[in-house]
Amino acid sequence: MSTAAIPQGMPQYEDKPRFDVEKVRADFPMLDREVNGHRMVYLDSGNTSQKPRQVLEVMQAHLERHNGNVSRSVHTVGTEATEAYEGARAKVARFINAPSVDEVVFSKNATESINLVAYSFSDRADDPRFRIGPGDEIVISEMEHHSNIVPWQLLCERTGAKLRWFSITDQGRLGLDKLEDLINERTKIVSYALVSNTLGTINPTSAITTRAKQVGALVMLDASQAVPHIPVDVQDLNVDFIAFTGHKMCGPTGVGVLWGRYELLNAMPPFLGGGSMIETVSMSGSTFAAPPARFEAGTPPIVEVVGLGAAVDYLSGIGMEAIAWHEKELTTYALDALLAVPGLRIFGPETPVGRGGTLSFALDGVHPHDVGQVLDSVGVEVRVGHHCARPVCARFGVPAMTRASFYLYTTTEEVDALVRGLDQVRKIFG
Amino acid sequence: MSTAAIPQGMPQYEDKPRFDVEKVRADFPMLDREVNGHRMVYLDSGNTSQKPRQVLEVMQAHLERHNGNVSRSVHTVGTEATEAYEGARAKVARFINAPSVDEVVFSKNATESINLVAYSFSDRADDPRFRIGPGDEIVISEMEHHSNIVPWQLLCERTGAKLRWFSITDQGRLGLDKLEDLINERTKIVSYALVSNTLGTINPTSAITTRAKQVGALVMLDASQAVPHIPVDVQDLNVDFIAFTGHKMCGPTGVGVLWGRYELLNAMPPFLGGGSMIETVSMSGSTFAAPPARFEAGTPPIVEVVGLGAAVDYLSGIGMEAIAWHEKELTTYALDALLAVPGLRIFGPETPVGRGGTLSFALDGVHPHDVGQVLDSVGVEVRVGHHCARPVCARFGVPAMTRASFYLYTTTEEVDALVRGLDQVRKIFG
Amino acid sequence: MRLDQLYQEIILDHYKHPHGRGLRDPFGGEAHHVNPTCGDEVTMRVAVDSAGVLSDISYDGQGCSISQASASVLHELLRGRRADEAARVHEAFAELMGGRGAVEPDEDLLGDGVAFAGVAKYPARVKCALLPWMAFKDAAARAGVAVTSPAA
Amino acid sequence: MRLDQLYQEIILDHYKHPHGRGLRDPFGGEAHHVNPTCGDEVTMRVAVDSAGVLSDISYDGQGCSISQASASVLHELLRGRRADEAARVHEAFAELMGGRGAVEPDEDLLGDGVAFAGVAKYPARVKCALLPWMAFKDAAARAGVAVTSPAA
Ligand SMILES: Cc1ncc(COP(=O)(O)O)c(C=O)c1O
Ligand SMILES: Cc1ncc(COP(=O)(O)O)c(C=O)c1O
Repeated sequence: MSTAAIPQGMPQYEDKPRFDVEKVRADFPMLDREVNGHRMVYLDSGNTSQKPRQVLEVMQAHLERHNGNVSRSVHTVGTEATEAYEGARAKVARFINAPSVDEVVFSKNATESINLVAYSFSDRADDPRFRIGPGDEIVISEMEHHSNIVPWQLLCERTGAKLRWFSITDQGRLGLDKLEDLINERTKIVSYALVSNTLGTINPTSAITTRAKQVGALVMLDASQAVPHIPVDVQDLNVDFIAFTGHKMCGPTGVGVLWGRYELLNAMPPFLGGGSMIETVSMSGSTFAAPPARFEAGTPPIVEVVGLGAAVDYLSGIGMEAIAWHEKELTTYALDALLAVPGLRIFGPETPVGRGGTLSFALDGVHPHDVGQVLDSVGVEVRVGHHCARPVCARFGVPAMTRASFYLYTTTEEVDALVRGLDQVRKIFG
Repeated sequence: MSTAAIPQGMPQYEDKPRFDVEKVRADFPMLDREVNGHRMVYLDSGNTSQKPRQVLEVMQAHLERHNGNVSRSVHTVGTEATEAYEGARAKVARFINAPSVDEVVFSKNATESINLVAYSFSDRADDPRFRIGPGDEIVISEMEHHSNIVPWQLLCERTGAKLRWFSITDQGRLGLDKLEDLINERTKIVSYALVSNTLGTINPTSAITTRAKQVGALVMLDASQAVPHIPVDVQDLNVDFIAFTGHKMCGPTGVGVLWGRYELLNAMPPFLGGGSMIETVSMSGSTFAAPPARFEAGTPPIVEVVGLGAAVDYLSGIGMEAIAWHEKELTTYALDALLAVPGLRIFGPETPVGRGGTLSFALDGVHPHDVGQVLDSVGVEVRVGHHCARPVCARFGVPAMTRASFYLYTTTEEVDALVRGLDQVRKIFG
Repeated sequence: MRLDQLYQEIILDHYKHPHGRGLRDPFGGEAHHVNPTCGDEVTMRVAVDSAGVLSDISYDGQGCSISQASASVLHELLRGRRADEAARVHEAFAELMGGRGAVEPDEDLLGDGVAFAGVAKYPARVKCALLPWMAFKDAAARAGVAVTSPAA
Repeated sequence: MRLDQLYQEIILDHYKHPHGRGLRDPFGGEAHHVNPTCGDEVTMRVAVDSAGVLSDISYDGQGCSISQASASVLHELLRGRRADEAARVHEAFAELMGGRGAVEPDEDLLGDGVAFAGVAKYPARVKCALLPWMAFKDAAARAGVAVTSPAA
C-alpha cells in the first residue's frame, strides 16, 4: 500500500492506512471518459461501481482460455472452469471471513439473495425457524432499499404474517427506542441494511442481534452498500445471513452473494429447481444437494463469479481499511462543502461518523431531476429519484432526492466539481 | 454469407445456405487452445458454447466506456447503459420474431425462466389459468432436462397438482400415442423441450399445441437447445412461453430469456420482489410495473444482456438457416462414423432427420467417465454423466451416457478425432 | 451546452408560473399517474360539456420542471377544445416526444408545446414530458371521450 | 500422456476383476451413496463381530473404473481389520485423495490403494475414488463403529 500526501485541510491521522488515489484511478478505464465535453465525474458508485482493468482482464482471459461449464464434466476445460469458479467462492468466503466456503451461495444479485431467504419461509417449512403464518412477524426498517422490502411484503401476502418497521430518526439513524416491542417472541426474522443506500447511515448490529437471539429470531443484513466500502466480517457481526451484490464492489453485473450460517442453509428447502442443485432426480420425486449447490440451480454466472473473485483480490490488495478511511475523509470534506451550499439540505447524518460516503440532499425548490440534468451537462453523474427507497423519501417528506455516492477512486476535486455544478443549478433555477 | 466447397461424400444440396467454417473458427479465441498437448476438439457446446471475439469485444467496450446502472438515472452514462440494454432486448425479440419487445424478459438462465413460470401458478392466483390445486395436472416429458422437471415437481408439492409425462419411444422420439389422455381438461400447462439435450431429438409442436388449445392448457417450450441451433419463430410455433439461455448461443453466462405472450405475462403475479419491478412502494403495500420490468427485480445482468445482443447479431450475420444446415451435415457425417465404431450404441434417433447435432452414446462395457477421460487425454472434450436428465438415462437403462454436441464451429475433422479417440478407449478398456 | 435546448425559456416559465394548476370541480374523469423511476406524480381532471368541449382541465402533482411545465402547457393547449381536436394535438405531441429530436414540430398545432422538441433528445426525460399527457388521456376516457394516440 | 498415471494397471485389474463384490448377509450397517454429477452409485454393507473386527465388507454399485476399483481395493484393505486400524487406513486414503498429487502414499498402510495416487491430480475424479469410502464410513457408523476421517 502506498502512502499519499494527506491533503491540506484534512485531519492528519497519520496512522491510518492510505493509498494513492491517482494510481487507483489509472486502473479504471471508464474514469477517462468525457461526458458532454467535460471529464466525467462519476458520483454514482452507490448505483453501480466502475470496474478496474484487473477485473476485466481476468474475465477476458477466462472467456478466451478457460470457458467451459462447471461441475459437470471430467474434461480439462470443464475442470479448469470449475476450479476458477470454486476458487472465487473461496476468495469471497475469505473476504467476509466466512467460517466455511460452503456458506457462500452465488445468486444473480443482492435482490435474488434476499428473495431466496424470503422464499424459504412458508407454512409448510420442516424447520420451525422457517415456518410462518398469521400471528408471526417480520421486522425491516423504513430505510430499506425496495429489494429488502418487497420480498417481505410478498411473503406476508402469501402467509398472513405481519410486517413491522424500524423507524428513522430525524438525523437519519435507525430508531432503536422501541426495540423490545418491535422484536419479540412473534418475530421470525429481522432484515435491515448494514449501510443505507440513501442516507449513508451505518447501522448498529449488536443491540439488535442480542435482542433477536433473546427471542429466537433470525437476523439478516442487506450488506449491499457495506461490503464494497467497509471491512465486513460475518463472524464479528454475529448475524445469520448477509446479502450483497457484485456490481457495486468493482465486480460485474449478474452476480450476487448470499452468505448464511451453514446449519441454517442446510435447514432451508430448495428455491429454484433445476440442474446442479439435485442429488438425484426420478419421475417419482427428487432429492437435493447440500448447500451451496442446493441454491445454485442451472448454469451459474461463471465468468461473473470469476470476475467477482478478481474484484475481491483487487479490493483486498488495496485494503478495505484504507478504502473505508479514504471514503471517510472524502465524506468529511464533502459534508463541509455541501452544507455550505445555500439552500441545501442533507438527508441523513450531517456528521462523518457512523456513516459512509453516500450523500443525499435537496436543493431549495429545484426538483432532483433538474439538479441531475444540469450536473450531467457539466459531466457530473449523480443519481436522482427515489433510489429504490420510497419509504425514506416519504419519511422526509420529499418525492425524490439527489444522491452523490463515492468510492475508492473518488477525489476531493470531484467533490469540488459537484459543488460548482450546484452553483450552475441555482443559476438556472434560482 | 460465403459458400464453401461441399466436402466429398456429402450430399450436394447446393441451394442450402452455407458458410466457411474455418473463417468462423477464427472468430473464437478458445478454439486455438491445446488440451493435454493436442489441439482442443471442443464437442461440448450443448453444455456451453464458446464465444466469438465479436461478443467479447462488445462486452469489453461496454464495461470500459458505457458502464452504468440502467433505467434509474437521468445521467448520460446511465442513459447509454439503458439504451444498450433495451437495444439488446429489441435484438432478441427480433431474433425469435416476438410480436413485441415487451414480451422478452431477461433472467439469469433458462432455469430461472422456467421457475418464474412455475412460480406463477398457485392456489391464490387471480387469473384462473394460473390457479392450480389438487386435481389439476401438469405435463412434461421423460426427455426433459432437470431444469424442466424439478420446478414442476416443486410446484406439485406446493399445490397438490399431479405431474404427468410424455414417454420416449425406442427411437428416442416423443411418444404421442396417448396425447388425448395425457393432455386433458385437467391440464394447466404442458412444458417440454423443443430439442432434447441428450437425444438430440427435435420435438413436434403442432399436434401438441392444437390439443392443448382444445383443452385450454398453456404450452411452454424449453428452447435452450433450439434457439442456438435452428431458426425459432415464436409466432410460428404458436406457443405461450419459451425459455432459453445465453451461454449456449455464443453469449455469456448469467443471462437467460423468458419469452411469453404479453397478455399472459401481464396476468402473472410478480415473482422476485425488489428494485425496478415496482410501480410504487409504501409501507402499507406495493404495486408492480408492467412486464417485462415486473419480472426483472434488482440490477439486471446488464453487460451480459448486451453480450447476448451481440451474440444474436453474430448468429444472424451468419444465418440460422446456414447454421442449422451445417449441423445437419455434420450430424449425418457423425452418425455414419459413430455407428461404424464396434460396440457403440446411439441413444436417440439414428437418422439425421428431426434431430440436431447432439449425439449421446454408450461404448460396450466402458463407463462414460472412462470414455470421457481417455478422450480428454487426446484433447477431445465431450460430456459424460447423466446430462441433467436422469429420467432419460433410466429410460434407456444406463446410469450415464457420453455426449458429443456440435455447433457452427465444429468440423468433420473434429468428428474424426472423436472416432480416433474412441479407438484409444477401446484399446485401454478392451 | 445542449442544456438550453432542454430548458427552453418557455419551459422554465411554465414551470415557475404554471397555468391552471389546482384540482377543480366539477369534472367527468380523473386519473393519477406515477413515473416509477423517479416518483413524479400527476393527477388530471377532465370536464366535458354537452357539446363535447373540454370545458376544464385541472391538475396537480409534483415533479421536475419538464413534467410540471408539460402539464401547464397541456392545460393551455387543450382546455376549451373539442375532444377530436384535442386528440390531434395529443397525437402530435406524442409523436414529437417519440421522435428523438428528428420530428419538426407544428407550431400552429402545438403552441408552447414546440418548446419540448429538445426534450425528445433526452430519452430519460421523455417520460417526464409525457406523464401529464398519459394521465390526461386516461382522465378523458373516464370522462367519456376518447383521445387516442400511440402510447409512448 | 499422463493417462497411465490415472489408469494404473492395478486399477484396471480391480475394475475388471473386482474383489468381494456383491451384497452379503449378515451385516450391521448399510449405506447407499450417489455421486450427483455423474450418477454413479454404491451400496456398502459392513458386518462387525464381537471383537470389533470388520468381519465382512460387501458392496454393489455401478460406476466408472475408478469408483469400482476403489470399492474393490477398500474391500481388500479393510475386511478383517479392527475398526481403529480401518480408521487409520481410511484417513490415509482420504488424505492421499485430497493431496492434489503432493502426498507420498504409505504403501504399508494403503497396499493397492497407492495406485490411486495419480487420481488425486484429477479433481473431477477424486469424488469417484472417494465414493465407496464415504459410503463405507456411513455404513460402519450404522454398524456401530466410528471410522472418522476428514470429509473430502
Ligand atoms: C434442454 C435444456 N434445458 C435447460 C437447460 C438449463 O440451462 P441453464 O443451465 O443455462 O439454466 C439446459 C442446459 O443446461 C438444457 O440443455
Ligand atoms: C441497500 C441495497 N440493497 C439492495 C440493493 C439491490 O442490489 P441489486 O440491484 O444488485 O440486486 C441495492 C442496490 O441497488 C442497495 O443499495
